[in-house]
Amino acid sequence: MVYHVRVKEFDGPLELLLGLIETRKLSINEISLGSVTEEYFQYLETLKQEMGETYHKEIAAFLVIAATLMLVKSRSLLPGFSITLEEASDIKELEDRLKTYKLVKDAALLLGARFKNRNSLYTRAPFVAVAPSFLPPSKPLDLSRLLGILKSVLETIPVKQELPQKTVIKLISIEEKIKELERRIADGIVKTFEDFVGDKKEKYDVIVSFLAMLELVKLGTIAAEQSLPFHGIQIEHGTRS
Amino acid sequence: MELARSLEALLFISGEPVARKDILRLLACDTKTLDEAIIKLSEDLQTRGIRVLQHEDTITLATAPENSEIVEKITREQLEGDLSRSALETLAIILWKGKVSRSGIDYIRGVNSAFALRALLIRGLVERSQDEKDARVYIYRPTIDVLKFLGITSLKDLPEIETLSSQMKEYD
Amino acid sequence: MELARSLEALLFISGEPVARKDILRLLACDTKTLDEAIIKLSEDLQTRGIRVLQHEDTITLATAPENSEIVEKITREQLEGDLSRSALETLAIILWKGKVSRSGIDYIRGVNSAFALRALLIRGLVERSQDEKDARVYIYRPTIDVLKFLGITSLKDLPEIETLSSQMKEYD
Repeated sequence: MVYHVRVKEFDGPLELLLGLIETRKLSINEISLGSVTEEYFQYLETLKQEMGETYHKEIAAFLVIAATLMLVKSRSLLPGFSITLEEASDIKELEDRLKTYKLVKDAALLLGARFKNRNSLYTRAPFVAVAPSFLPPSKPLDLSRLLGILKSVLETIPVKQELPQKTVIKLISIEEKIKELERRIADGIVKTFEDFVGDKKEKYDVIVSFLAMLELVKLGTIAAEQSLPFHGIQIEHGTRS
Repeated sequence: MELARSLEALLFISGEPVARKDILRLLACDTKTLDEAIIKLSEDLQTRGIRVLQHEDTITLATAPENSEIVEKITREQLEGDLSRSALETLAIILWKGKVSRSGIDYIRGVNSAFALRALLIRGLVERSQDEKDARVYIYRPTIDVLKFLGITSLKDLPEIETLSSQMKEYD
Repeated sequence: MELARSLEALLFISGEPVARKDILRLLACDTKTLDEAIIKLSEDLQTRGIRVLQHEDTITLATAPENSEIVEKITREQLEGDLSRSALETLAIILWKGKVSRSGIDYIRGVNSAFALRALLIRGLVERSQDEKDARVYIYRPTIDVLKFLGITSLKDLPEIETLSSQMKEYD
């Protein structure tokens, strides 16, 4: 199944995550984070398709949070999966950031309503009663100094960026990846996670592959084993008896 | 009395004397009610720092005479002395652009320039006029006095005028 | 109280926000007396068409919110369109924090807030200054114009922001 998640204009990863959690009417905790992880990655795929070349730049902020979500997902799927203190604090930090962001978002909505229904106050023009006369500064105005000031101001104008042409990138969704992984394990082509990921350098591909692997572990299609942290992950076809 | 308050806000904001007929229209009231409101406001202001002044057919608010010393002091301080960095930036943009709207200046500086513009206006360094295309928009220009003060006779004498004005061309 | 009258005249003539330290010097009084004068003036103006606005260490006079409709008929100040959602979020954070760096805002929103900040700066709702500890860092804070736009006389009159801060305290 190919997902056509409508790319709503999500401003960033926190807004996206919060949106996913709120659509499902969940409260913010580790369990709800785990349950929206897959949708989060689907959204990133859509983003990748829409954005083409600029993807790498825009996606950085999304990937940092994706890494934490992977931890959450792994913990929910793999019994006995232990995490370090630092990783635990990453998860806690993400929860806290989401809660903070939710409060800010709610306050912004109320502020917006207040802006619409405002009764503004107005101040007077300064010294309107004073008859205008030429009152230059006490020190002479130096043309070269003014020129320097103008140039430094002009440097701060943001440069308008041309939107790059969209390029079509072939994308593999998590579901496709699951099918692929299942087939290759059954054929005996893939014995380790590293085999499966191959020499793909993109963090995103690694994450999608890892999620696919987790899904298969959960279904009991495969069994995965890692002897030590950061060591290779052995994969074998599950015994479905 | 409600109307006295509205009258006060109206006179406060307009700064200059307002004609009675304009007040009648703005407050949508009759002459008698306006007279009562003026009397009420004058009474309220009796013990205050500002007063209602009536002159011929106009009304205005002004500071009470016993505060004239303090008023002169702050006016002198604010209108003399050096220009702030933001006033200098704003003046530089107006000089090299020749004429520019408030929003053009705001865009170039990336910050609101209202205070800086007022400081330049009341010191006679720049002047403003209504935009021919849109009467709600003010266009700011350098005054002849400021050119003389800078020792130039025309904006063409500004250093690097062509490069810089073309660099700012899109921000009117 | 004599001083409240002088204060009113001073604020009336200068129109723009005046820093407390300038008022102390101009009125030649101490902080405590000034505070009393501000309270007295605010009370006196309670039933009038104008109000005292206080923000950080500046004070100004403005028309009362109930007169905004009449005032808008004659003022040239244009109230620009609505703020975008990201600008509102950014403003809410700045109002809640009082002062905050760009990276502080980005962390809370999870996204780059440069454009939202620029929109707020240009509208004069926030201002920036260099961090005292690190000159490369800008610190953003709300301006007194936020009060004017929203029709309040002090930031304490924003319940949505008060709620936000008290809820945030529970997390800390």
